[in-house]
Amino acid sequence: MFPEVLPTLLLTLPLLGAFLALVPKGENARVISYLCASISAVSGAIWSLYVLLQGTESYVLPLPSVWGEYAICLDSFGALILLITSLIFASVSMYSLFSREGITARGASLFNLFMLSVVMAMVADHVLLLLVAWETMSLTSFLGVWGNREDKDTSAAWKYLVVTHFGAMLVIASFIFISLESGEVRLSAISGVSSSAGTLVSATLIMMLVMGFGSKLGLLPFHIWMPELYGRAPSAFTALLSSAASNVAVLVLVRAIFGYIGVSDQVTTAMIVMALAAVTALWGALQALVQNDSNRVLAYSSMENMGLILLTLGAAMLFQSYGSSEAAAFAIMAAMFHLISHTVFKSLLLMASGTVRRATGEGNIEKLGGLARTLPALSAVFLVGILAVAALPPFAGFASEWAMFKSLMHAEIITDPAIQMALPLAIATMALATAIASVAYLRLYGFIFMGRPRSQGAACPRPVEINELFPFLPMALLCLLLGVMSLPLLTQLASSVSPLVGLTSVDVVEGWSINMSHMGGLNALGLSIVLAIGILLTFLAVRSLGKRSLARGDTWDCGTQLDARTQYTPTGFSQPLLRVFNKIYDPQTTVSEEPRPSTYIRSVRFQQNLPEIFIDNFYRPLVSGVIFVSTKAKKMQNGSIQTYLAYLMITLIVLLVVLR
Amino acid sequence: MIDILGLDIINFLAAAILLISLLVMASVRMGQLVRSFALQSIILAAIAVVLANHTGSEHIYVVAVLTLVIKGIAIPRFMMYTIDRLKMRREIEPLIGIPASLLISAMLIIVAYYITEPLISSGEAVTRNCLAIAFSVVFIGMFMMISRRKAMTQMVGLLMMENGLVLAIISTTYGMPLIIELGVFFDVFLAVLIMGIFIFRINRTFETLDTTFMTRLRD
Amino acid sequence: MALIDVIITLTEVLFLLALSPLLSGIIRKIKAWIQCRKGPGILQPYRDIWKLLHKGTVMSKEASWLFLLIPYICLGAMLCLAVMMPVFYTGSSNGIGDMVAAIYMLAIFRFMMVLGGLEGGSSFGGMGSSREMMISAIVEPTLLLSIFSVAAISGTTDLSDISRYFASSGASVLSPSLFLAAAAIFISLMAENSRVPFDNPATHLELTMVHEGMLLEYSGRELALMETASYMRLTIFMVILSNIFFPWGIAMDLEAGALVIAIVAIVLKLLLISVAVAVTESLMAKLRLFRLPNLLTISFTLSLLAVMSYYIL
Amino acid sequence: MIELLLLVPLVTALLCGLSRNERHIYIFSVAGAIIMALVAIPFCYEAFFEGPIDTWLWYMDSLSALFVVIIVVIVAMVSVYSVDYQRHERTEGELTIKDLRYYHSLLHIFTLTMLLVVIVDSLGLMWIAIEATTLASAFLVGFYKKSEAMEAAWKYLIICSVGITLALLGIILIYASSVGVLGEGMDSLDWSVLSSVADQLDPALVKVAFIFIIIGLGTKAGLAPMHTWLPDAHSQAPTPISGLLSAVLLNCAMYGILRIHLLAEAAVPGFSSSLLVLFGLLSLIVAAIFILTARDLKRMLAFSSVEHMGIIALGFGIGGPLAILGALFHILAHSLTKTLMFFGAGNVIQKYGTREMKDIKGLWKAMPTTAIMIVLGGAAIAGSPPFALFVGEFLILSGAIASGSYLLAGVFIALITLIFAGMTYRIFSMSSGTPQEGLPSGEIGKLRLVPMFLLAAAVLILGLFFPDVISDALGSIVDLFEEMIG
Repeated sequence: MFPEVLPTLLLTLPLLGAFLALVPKGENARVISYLCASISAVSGAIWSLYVLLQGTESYVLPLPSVWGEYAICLDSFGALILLITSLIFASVSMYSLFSREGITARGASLFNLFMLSVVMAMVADHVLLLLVAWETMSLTSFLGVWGNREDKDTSAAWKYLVVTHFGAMLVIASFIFISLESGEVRLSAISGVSSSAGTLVSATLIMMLVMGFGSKLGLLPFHIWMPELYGRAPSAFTALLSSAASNVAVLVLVRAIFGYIGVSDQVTTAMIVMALAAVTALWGALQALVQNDSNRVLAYSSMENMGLILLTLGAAMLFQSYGSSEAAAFAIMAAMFHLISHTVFKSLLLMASGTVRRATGEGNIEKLGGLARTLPALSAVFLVGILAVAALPPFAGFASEWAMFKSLMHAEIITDPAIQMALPLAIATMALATAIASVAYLRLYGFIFMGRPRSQGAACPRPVEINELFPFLPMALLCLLLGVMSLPLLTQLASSVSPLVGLTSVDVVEGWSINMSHMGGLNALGLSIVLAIGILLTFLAVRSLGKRSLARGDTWDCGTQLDARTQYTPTGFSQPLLRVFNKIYDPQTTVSEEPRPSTYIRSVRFQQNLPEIFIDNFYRPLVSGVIFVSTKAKKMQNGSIQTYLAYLMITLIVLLVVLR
Repeated sequence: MIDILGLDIINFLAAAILLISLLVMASVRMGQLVRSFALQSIILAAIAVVLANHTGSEHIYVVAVLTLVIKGIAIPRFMMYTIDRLKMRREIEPLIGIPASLLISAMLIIVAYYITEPLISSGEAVTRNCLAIAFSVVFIGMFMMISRRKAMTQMVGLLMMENGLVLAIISTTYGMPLIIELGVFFDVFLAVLIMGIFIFRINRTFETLDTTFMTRLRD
Repeated sequence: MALIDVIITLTEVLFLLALSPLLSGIIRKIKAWIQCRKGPGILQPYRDIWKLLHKGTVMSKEASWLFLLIPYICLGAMLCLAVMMPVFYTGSSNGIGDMVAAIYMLAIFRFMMVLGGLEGGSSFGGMGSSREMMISAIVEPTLLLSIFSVAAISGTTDLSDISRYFASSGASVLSPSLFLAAAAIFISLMAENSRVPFDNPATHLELTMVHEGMLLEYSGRELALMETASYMRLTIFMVILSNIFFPWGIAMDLEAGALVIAIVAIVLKLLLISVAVAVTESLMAKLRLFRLPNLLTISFTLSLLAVMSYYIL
Repeated sequence: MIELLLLVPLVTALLCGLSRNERHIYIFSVAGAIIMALVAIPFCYEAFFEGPIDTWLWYMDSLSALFVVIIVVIVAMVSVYSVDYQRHERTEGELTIKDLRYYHSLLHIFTLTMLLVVIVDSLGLMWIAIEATTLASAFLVGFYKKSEAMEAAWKYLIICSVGITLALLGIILIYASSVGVLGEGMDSLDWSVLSSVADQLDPALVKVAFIFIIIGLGTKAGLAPMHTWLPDAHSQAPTPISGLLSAVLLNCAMYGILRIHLLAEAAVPGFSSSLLVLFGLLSLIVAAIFILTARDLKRMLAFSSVEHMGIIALGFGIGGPLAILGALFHILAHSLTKTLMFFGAGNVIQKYGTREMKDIKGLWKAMPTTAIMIVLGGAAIAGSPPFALFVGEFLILSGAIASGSYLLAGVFIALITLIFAGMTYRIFSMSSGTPQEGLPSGEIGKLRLVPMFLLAAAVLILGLFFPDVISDALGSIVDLFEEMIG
């Protein structure tokens, strides 16, 4: 086959698409630009399949850069992530095409440019190309998620740009150090910098990389931009941001830590990373529980999932530091498997919530409800996404979460008991985070689709045409497929991850079940089949009892007339858990009573707001401090020429006297 | 190569220049300021003449003549003309009082000597002395611009710094290549002309030459 | 997947399906006996289920398409869980899933039941679901942690391997972490199956019911399926407690004598646990809702201690 | 012979000064700029690739060729832009024919003086040329007859003259230090002669000389404590002129500092580079303070020039092939991006009539093409990747890390991110929201968009690729630095 055509198609079509979207007026130009994007995505998928079969491919691009020729290279590890990201790009481009949401010139061109930068960052083999692609990704996504450019959109998107820029500067500094230390410019040639750089230096490098990429993944101190941005941005871009951008971040992070730097004994760094990731996951889950905007819930859920992935990667670093590469390989494989499944179900959910928002014109789940009856197909697709994200068996989330749990259950590898405590604590936080998160997801689904509609928009939503649902089908199918047929994906992941930790091959998969040598395995296919048979048998058994009679009556209402307000609200649903974790939320509740004419009837207003801890006691003081210092220092430019000349003279005298 | 008599004269004249710059700092009226500047330029020309006939390089004569003509006569006259034309108030309102500015000038002189000490090897004591005085004249000129309100005093301060420069040129290198000397003088003259034009414009727009009113441009 | 294994598993599933209503009947009988009243016969659950299976279903107008699917999914999940459980013979779970997968099976049942509760838009369903979610948010991590301690002791998370390891190693394995894990699982059993300290299964008093609140909307054959699924869940919890933590008497190999002993042993253990459940229910009064988190955190810390003690001791 | 190159701006200045009607002035000005560009190409090519042109008065090596290229390109862009800019001002009756004649002739005289600075061989003549640029640009800064413009021009004139006088004192001391080695011959101030004998200069004199030079020319280059004139001059000057000032005048002063830095570094290794690093950091800190709380658009761009001059000084201060290549590339990239941003600011100010950033809202809806230019330019000036300035900062950062000064790299990153935050916030909040009603939407002029597109394309292409012709040119300069210092 002609391998060169595929990468050239992959990299040049988005440029053509962006050009087509901007220059010619008229809408069909934008439709063609989206088609260019999806064709390039499909060619990307085919190329990654080709690489999976034939092995690594690398090309030198004829474009000169400051540090020599740019180059791209795709190995089997990157191919897997590129495959899943291309599929997501294809379906998201279809989504924005059919949902007419991204049909503006700006939306189409930025979609193409964003896709190009993501793909370029994934396949980059040259240090500068990777760094430029990485930050162009955040710039193009910034311009994309800038929404309809109201002031609130700008401040939300600006926070995203600045935080990711700071993260990118850390990444740039560490990659510069890596390439200078190893003397190489081609990424594929760099490996094991830690041996020459010493443990302390490589520890700082790893921490800089984790914090740098963490700013994009929503690691704790840098997560402030996520909820606000997801709430305000168009759903096509939030879907891409949470899936494609996180894929690139984790892919490059894993390659950098395990490949380029190499983990020898980084126990303290691993512990710090695990602690940070665990707290991020818990914080994400807890916050997802109390959000009222559907996109904000999904934003915190991305934060929680990324926290889990980083936790497992931290554990992999810990195992690697104690010399057990096999356990480290299994942990990395579990993390990447969860990343892949997260890409699928998170973009499905974000697009579905975007469709809900457009159909009802309402983003706040307090005002939704009862959509399952009016939009059954959409609710079915949303349910598949929710079951996958809540890690319930037949779907993708379950298999990857199972793998992550199993990878943490290797405490016996660690010799000194103090560090051994880390793993059970990690499992405890992971279990708590996943449990609370599944409550949040259930609340999200339950109060959008079930019960009675709570607003006019929800009562009669705009009907969703068939072609709008078209992009959801492959994603839902993929969710199920990844859950049920996870075996081929895992064998491929195992073989491509093992070179990272210096093993020739890791046999984590035996016969039909994923089996980490002795620790008990999971036969995802068998489990789903038995589950399906169980449900089928019950259905047949009950049908054999004869014709059923079904009558429709009112919901049990103890005599009072039920309407939109006499049913549970999402805030009410999360009150018990909010009270359990009162110390963490510390909600400010104000209960006010308005006097009413008759003494018997009182109208009471219950108002509760949850402070954002990180913004209130870290970012807000920081910003006001900087502004205070600079306003004080601005007095320096007070306009009088005498003072300006005085500065000149004082600097001169001081320099002359000091440097005599 | 310069005999003792020549060195003494140069030292004496350099000391005189230093004295006059202190006089300038102490001056209260504009007329007194311009006249002492003219006197300083004349003494500078004298040093140049003395140095020229000792070292025998004739282009220092050209420098001397230029200093005498341009800085000694032309510019002070131009300044007096502007003072009369603009009917400026004659007193100089100082930002920093006379006693304080004199004290600071003394400190600047000490700093100048402190700086030049390692520069010139102890052999040519004269040049080190002249260079130190040149530095102090430059510093005092700059301090002059800082401590006085009127735009005109700033112009005079700048010209005093130029005098310090010429003294430095003469004392250290016995005169730079002629083309550069001419260029410097031409630039100084042009600068004074342009500043004059601006002083006229400021007087027209601000009705006063007091630069402390010009503080509208601030952040 | 030898044929004999399939037959053994099927018999195990049928045995559990048949036994579970009986156990609930026995628990009710013992509670009634302790409260000095006669109480319904131990076969009453069978009669209820049989009656409900033949009754027509009344479904709320505001319920969606999912409402009728949920009972089948719940019972299907419980059956799948029963297939994974080693009841008589340790080899029968044929490795389709391990303990972690089992806990996620319980998670499907709970997830679907809560969705069912939210279906009709009734406030009782909403209240039951929100309280069930509060309890389960802490119980699930407890279960996972106790699994981790058992896996640490036995070196594997596969159900049959664990029971074979504990069965074969006799008394030497009775370390404190095992008892702590067992206590944590017992409290989770009480919480998950909405026994008294957490929720009163018998009552229909709106403010107290958690489990019943979610089933309020169901009637006829769907209610029957949900009831059987709840009974199955209780029995499976008891099987976990008996066959994973104290698997004495379980058949290690396939010959008739061992199987008979295994059946007798499992029935005895299940009765013993039912008595224990009934007695604890009668001794304790139902706790106020916001007292429950204290009890649940006790079970969470117990399981955490179980894991810690394995490594420290 | 290079005199031809100098002749062209002189002739255009005369022609513009004498012609009567408006169209002639425009044609002469633009034609003159373009001819100057064409004439400069062969000289620059020869200087870059064949070796320095050393005639009796002129000395043009690869370093000065880079600055000639920048001057020529930016002047061409400014003249094209100011044609459209002033046509709009004429329609609003602010400008008379006399002002127009005055403006264009001064513009070309200013270009002539700047060319002189970078071509001339002797340091003394270079000083005279720099003094001439101040005098020429003083009138351009004071172009509008308002009192603020007058105040800005006076401050510009006085502070720069004081700075230049100190620079002359520095040059005198350099001359004094070279007398000991070369004797009093005519040529002992010529750079070519001095560079050959640089390492034998008297170190004490060279150190004091470099202090005077960095303070003196630093004032002209806008380095930190001496930058105070810069925001006033840029905010009051007509926008094309402030573009020219920022992009080219500051670079010429930096050229002077670099010439002496080469000498000083050879004589006293390490002294002048640490001073450059000190002033670079000071400029970054001051720029960060003022950009974070900026209210006036043009003052913010002026402080961003202070920031970028600080980065360039930092680059040369760090030294090493990487940082020097980065600093040189940064000079080129900064002049292109800063001109683009000033042109954008010019459009905005002419449309909204105000420079206060809080009154400028809804750029996307009012003037979409300029909004795209300003948003991309804003991202570029703040140093975000696909644009050229990021590559400069990237190289300087790698130079800092290669030379082992990690603390410096850390402080550099922190300050750059702070400025990135301040700059992007201001620019993006300007382009969001809705414009005040009654503002007609659409661009002011079509011709002005041509130079903006060219600049934006150049900045983007330089950001992504590094064409061979530029890499060889900058490579020859880096070799010059290496052989002098390395």
